Amino acid sequence: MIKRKQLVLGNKTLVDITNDICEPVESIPKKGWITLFLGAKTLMIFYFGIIGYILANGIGLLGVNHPIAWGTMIVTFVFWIGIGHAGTLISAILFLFRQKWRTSVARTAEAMTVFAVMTAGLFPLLHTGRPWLDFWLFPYPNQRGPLWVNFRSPLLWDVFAVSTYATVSIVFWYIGMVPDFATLKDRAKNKIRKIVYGALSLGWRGTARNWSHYEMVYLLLAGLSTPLVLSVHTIVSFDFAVSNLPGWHTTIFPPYFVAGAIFSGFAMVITLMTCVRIGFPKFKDYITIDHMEVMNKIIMTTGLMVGYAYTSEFFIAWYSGNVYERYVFVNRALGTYGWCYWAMVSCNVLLPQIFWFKKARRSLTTMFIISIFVNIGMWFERFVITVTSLHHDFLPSSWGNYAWSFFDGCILFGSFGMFLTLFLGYLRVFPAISIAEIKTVMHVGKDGGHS
Amino acid sequence: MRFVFGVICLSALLLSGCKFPSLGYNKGYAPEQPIAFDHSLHVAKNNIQCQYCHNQVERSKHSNIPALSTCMNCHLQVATGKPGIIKLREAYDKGESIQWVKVHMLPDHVHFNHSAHLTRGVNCQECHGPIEKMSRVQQYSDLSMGWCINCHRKPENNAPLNCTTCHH
Amino acid sequence: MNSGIAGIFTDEHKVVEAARTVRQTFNSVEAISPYPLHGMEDALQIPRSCIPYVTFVGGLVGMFTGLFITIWTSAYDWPINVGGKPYVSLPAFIPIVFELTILFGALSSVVALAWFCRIPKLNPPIIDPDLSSHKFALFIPTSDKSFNAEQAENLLRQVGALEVKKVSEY
Amino acid sequence: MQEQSTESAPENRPEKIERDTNYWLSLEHYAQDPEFLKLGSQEFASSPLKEGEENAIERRDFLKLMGASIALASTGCLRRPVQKVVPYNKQPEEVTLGVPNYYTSSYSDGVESLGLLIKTREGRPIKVEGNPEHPNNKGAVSISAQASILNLYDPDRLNGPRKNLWNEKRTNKDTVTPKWDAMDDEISAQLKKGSVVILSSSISSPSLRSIVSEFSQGFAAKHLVWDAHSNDQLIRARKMCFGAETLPVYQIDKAKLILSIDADFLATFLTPMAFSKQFSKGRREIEKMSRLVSFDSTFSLTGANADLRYRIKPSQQLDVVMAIFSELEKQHKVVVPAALKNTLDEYRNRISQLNMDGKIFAEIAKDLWENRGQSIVMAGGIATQTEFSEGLFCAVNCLNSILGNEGKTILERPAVASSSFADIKALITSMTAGKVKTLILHKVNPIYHLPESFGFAEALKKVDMVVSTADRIDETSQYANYIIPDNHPLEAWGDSESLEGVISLQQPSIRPLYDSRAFALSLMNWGFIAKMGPKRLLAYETYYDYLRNYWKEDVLPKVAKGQNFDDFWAQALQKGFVGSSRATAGKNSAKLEMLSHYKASESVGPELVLYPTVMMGDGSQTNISWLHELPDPVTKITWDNYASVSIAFAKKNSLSEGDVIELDVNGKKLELPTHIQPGLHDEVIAVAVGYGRTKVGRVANNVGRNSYSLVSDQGIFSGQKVTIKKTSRKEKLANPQGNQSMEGRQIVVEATVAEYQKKKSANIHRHHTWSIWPGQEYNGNKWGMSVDLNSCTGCNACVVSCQSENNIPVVGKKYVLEGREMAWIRIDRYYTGTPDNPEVVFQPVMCQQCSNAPCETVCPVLATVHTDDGLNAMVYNRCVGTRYCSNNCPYKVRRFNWFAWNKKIEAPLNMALNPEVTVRIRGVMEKCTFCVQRIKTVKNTARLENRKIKDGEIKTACQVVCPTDAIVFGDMNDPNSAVSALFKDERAYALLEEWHAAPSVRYLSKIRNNGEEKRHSNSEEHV
Repeated sequence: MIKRKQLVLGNKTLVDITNDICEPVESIPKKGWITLFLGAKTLMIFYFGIIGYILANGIGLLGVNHPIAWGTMIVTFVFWIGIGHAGTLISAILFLFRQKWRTSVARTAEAMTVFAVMTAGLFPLLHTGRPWLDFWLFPYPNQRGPLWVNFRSPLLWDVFAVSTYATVSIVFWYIGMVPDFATLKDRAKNKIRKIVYGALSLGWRGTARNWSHYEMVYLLLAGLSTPLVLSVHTIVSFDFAVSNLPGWHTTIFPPYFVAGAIFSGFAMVITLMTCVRIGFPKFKDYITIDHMEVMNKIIMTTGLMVGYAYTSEFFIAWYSGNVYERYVFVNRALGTYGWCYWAMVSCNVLLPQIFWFKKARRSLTTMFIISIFVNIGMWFERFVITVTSLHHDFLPSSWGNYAWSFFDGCILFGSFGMFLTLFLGYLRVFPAISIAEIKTVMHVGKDGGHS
Repeated sequence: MRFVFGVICLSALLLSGCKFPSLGYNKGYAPEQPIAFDHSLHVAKNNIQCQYCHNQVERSKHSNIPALSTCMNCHLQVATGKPGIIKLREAYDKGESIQWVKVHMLPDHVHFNHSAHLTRGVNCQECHGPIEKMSRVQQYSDLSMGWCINCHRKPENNAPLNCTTCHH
Repeated sequence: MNSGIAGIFTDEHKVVEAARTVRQTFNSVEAISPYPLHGMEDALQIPRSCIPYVTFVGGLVGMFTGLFITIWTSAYDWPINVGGKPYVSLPAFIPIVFELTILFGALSSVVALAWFCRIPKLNPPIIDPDLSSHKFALFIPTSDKSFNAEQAENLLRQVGALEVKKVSEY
Repeated sequence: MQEQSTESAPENRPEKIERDTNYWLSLEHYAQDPEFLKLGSQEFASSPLKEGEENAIERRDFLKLMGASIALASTGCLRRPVQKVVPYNKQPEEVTLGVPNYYTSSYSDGVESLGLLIKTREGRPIKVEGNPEHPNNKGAVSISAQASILNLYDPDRLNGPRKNLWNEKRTNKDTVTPKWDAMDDEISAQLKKGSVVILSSSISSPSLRSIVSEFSQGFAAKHLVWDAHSNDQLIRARKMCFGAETLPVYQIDKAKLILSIDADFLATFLTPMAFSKQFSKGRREIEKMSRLVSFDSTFSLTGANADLRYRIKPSQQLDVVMAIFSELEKQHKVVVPAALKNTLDEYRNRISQLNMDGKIFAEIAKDLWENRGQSIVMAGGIATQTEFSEGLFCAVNCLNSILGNEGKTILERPAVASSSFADIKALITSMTAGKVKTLILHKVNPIYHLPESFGFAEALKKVDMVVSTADRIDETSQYANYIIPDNHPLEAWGDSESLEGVISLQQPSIRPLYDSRAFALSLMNWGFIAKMGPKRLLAYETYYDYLRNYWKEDVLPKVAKGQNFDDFWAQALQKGFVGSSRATAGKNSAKLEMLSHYKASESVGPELVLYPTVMMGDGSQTNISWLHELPDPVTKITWDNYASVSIAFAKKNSLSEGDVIELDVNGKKLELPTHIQPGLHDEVIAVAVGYGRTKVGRVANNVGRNSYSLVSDQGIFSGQKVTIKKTSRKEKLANPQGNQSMEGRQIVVEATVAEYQKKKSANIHRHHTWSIWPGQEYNGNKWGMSVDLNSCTGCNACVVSCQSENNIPVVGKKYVLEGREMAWIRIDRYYTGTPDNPEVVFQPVMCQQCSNAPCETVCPVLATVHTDDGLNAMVYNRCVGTRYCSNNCPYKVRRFNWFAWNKKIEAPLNMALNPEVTVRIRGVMEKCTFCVQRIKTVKNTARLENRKIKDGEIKTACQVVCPTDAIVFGDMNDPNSAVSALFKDERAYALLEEWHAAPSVRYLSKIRNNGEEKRHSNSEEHV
């Protein structure tokens, strides 16, 4: 039998764990965090300013046009939604597979999910021509007949999928945090903290019967989240796959999108975790190099999966014998936006291959750089799918190029402002590692401990 | 328990949208007009046909507000001393018009056609209510889309339910 | 509301053993721990949670809600010709039905959790603030059929409780 | 449908004019009163007349709204803003609110005269359509006539007369509004001093011609007619050949072979609308279709429609005709005089330099000879105004003469030759010498149209009094002492005589919007005040009275002798025209000897070609946004003019698209962006005229460059030597069409006549389509449209008509560049064949109203769904703007309101909006719905009359103006309808049929009568 690696280093006691994890929440932030937070917050305020300006003047400020009616907003939406998937994967799917190492990264990964979905969720709402009427997408009784909605539209599926996903992710995340809030409440020295965390903990006490129900619900939510997370990116991929546009109309999209989502999500987890490890050195005992290595293996594997998808698309395009389909793929690689395609291939397929080497898998610097590139590559993947398919479609007369504008850049980078603000805030407000859960695995891999 | 109650309240609120469609509409709007024209006097008492004044309603999508010259057909002789009629006459002589306050207002994207409804045998009263008895005109129906649709979708009316029937 | 006697422990293994012993005398003994303890359910003979049934029913309700709103609105309440497709385009409704199944299932489980755990609760009694960090407790309520304060206290000490407290409220 | 008033409508009828009062200012009539117009617009508020406008009324309304909301707050009710309903004071009899009135009228640009129907709503013209009964245009209507409606509502028009307050040097620009009386007195006093010159463009109105000549008689004034694009050389050549000053009247439908040498008769030459109609008629029956051969030095619309197109440079125009002559001689068809034989020998050497297969001339000559008496050879337009033009026109006349076309396919009508450049030069000389005391300018803009070297501006300052009738302060009228704006043709009475001799009435359809006055009335008034001129000029108080009298005395005897005048007048008003074509067969007497003077000469190096575009014409009516946003039919570029060069030329000079180059034409320089145009001669630089106006209005000021500045002092437009210098700058050209080739896809199907004869559905690859859905059924009507690609000439008239009918916004160059143009119908132009000398196909693409509409399935909010008559409805007010429909539309015909274009419509342009079509706000998708408002109108009319809709009764906006009747609309479910028959035609195919969106539009394949057996294979089509 292979000897298990220790999941928690440094011979921690229960008290140590509680103290270590509560420290960021209970201590006063240091310079580094404050600088980052202010930077992110400024970017977020700028982002909202830009959104306000676009709302006031029209979506035409972005580069969207005829024939490319979807651009940065949808690309970035798919990007963020994809990132969200890693969190659910870690917290739900790995939970079902009894992967104990998930414990120390699950909370933060889930937080990433929630924030990524929040960031992403804004885009489909804002990208419409008249965002103030977005509520028409919900089937609610009305005075128009009533006039309902078109349940055949993938966008409506999106509404249901993304809102369900957001709801379930938040609930799942929150349920996981309830016992920790109780811990924080009990440790709280000042009244306000006591009240706030008391309210958040919902009066959780941790009796054996409660734990019994709790574990059951956690398992159920994990079980429900697993098909949900797969369905969400499947449905997002339906936005494209169900249409009749060459380059979109592909049956491979659901698994391709899900693999890509996990790929990009794990890259983002690596990015964030390397930073968390630097910012909170005590977390190094919980989020060990071993954790990172496992995730890098997943990145490499899913990278190969998207690579397979890219190849398969080309093969099918050729094999279909359809002129439009063939043209789109030739154009994808060699056309105006060929550079995006090759940026995507090198970032997503070629670069992660370095993780075949153990040294690279365990080098924080390498993995940080690779993870950044993977995220760039995955943004380009969505750009390639959305824009290059649209820009040269059926009738050559209506071909066109994306009309890049200043606002496209603002929207893309601004969304990071929003995400990072939320994430940095989270690190200081919520326990970044599940206190209750980590205690159940603290002995894993230790001599004399049981697994 | 409270949760269940909350759900019931919320759905009741939403369903009330169907039940009371006049919410947010102008039903019952009866603005004061520059001249207190009395439909009950002209129609109910004096038995003037609607189309005598609204003479284009059978040909046009609009039901026209009569020109001053139409009023003056009678009021050159009738009730010349009443203050409203004096005001009317002054305007007529000066070549000015009376600025009536519009009661029934549809948004610009709705194209309603009076003549099409009249030829199908829809009475004025079906939409305008007992207008012949109104001293001051008020909006009888709420004129919501649901109100239109519910009449159009009755099978006996055999009316089109296309979006383009009203929106183009 | 419900007072009783609590014994505080610091060792995970001891408390589970203790619980097993105490359960033999006191049927309604309750354990409080900062994290779910392996074997505690067995020790206290807690029956398997019934929440999965709630989830199943919730999921079914969600599924039928989904089927109802899609089919009824598209084909019965106001049938509209959309892209030449039939009024009941069942394959296209599957995603909606699926999502609603998951949503209702998940939310009903959480509601059930709240229901069975009696949360949210204002001002829950605190026997020891460290119970949410590194201590464990066994609690014998006065309402237990065979409650006897002295016996309970002795038993708790016997099984290794570091401290035994009278708790006025539970 | 068409309601023609027999007697003029009271609102249109000019009131009695009292000469001594300030009539125009005192008239407070409702239709003219702007206050009323505003109020009126509120009642019929199916237009955004109110939106965003900040006028006093709205502020008042706002206060009332405030009051109302306070009052209503207690009842807890939400209120929309209070609106007012303002009825007429006296009901005008023929105005039914909400029902359009149609008035017959006419439009003329000097040469072409079109019979029109003006559609008015509540007294304001909203659309210009062709009069289907008019013998010339038969319902076809040109782009400029359609767009003239925006000229009427142009916010940059002068709102009254202006007087310039000159300083000594006439350099300041302060103007005041003078009193009419004082101004008229001053002008007539000045006129009495003599030395009066009237400079006008060609006047097609017989009554105005008569007034001008009577006025000239009275004041001993000289009348100079000068057009920027004149046909004077054509007329002179006919005089030289046939002895009379005439213009040719081509009978294109009677010709089997048309040979055009730079005569763009489908777009700008003489009467393009009538020609297009005839051209399509001659090609409808494919077995007997005519052949069009074009020698093109620009890529003209005619060249694009030619079965055989050859690229030449302007100096070779004469060579081409001579080459045909020599071939005819070689084939012993004609015997030429000895002198000519020598000349022809000279030309024979030149043929080799044409870079063409010599055989083509043999074939053309053979073809011409076989079709003698039923062919036409023509040349004309400014592209033929070279130093060789006289020879060219004479040679063409001789060729037609020996082929026996004169008198058969070519008739003639007397014409008055307009002034040449020499006459203008003489005028300028006498102006400079102070010999002109008063200059009256009518519809001319010499400072714009003449190169600076003519010195017109300087000469103008030497004239004591300059009076202009321009409707704005333009390049020339800024130097006028008085600007007395003429009425817009839609505001005024008038008449016009077409080239063929049909006289049409021009009936006003709205009162003058501003304090303007008809040019004719000005002349009459000045004559009256000065008491000079013949009796008839002084006898009438209004131009309307004069016109009626003129028609009684001059027109009636000519066309309907003996008829009662009142009946005649009523009939004329109702029909819009009187008489029929009066073109006659001329003498077929050209002498071939005369051609021997025109010796061949060498021309080496790049040459300039100036050409007019179908949108801008000579640039006189350019402050119209529709015209600027309309893509050029061939290059598809909007909002600019540019120097078109061939691919080889660009390669040689290392030019790429958009590089700014400096043209140097005998020292006259102009900087223009480069456009690389396939199919140009390698030594040609083609530049459109009509751009680069500097003082015309906010739309057109400084759009493009004024290429009239390159015209030589001798009035030579084309064929001048040009050198280029590349600058370092680059300018983007806004071309809404993305790709110029079909990339080998089945989009426009073409076949040759030979192929067609073998198999009617030649080259159409039909697909087997299959669906898992049974599809929806349509039991009533199901609307469909067929587009005959063999008829369509790509002239763009439908695009403008659609824009006018459907209130389609204009976005401007910046947004066209960004791909935000809004046209609901676009004409795709593809090049096929070799890049150097490609052929062109056109394809109008509008929403295909697919039965399995991909757009509908993906709309989340049901904003686009199907109606029970098979339309793909678009509900603007339901749209939230996800734009998914556009992504999923294989034809990309959906247009999105990226910004609030509707807010850019400034008063009074909003009066041109069609109240039947909702003006779209920001953030909604829009598209063609087969003019559903027209369908609805006809449906309602049919129901009112308790009958069924007749086939052909509904005409879509694109269909109604189409000069070639390429578009047919009707009920697909009716087996007897025209459209059903066309759907069954073997040439019919659906665009992207294999995608099985099941469109309701069918295209009929294009047939090329080029004598070839087979089309070149599609896979080669890469340009």
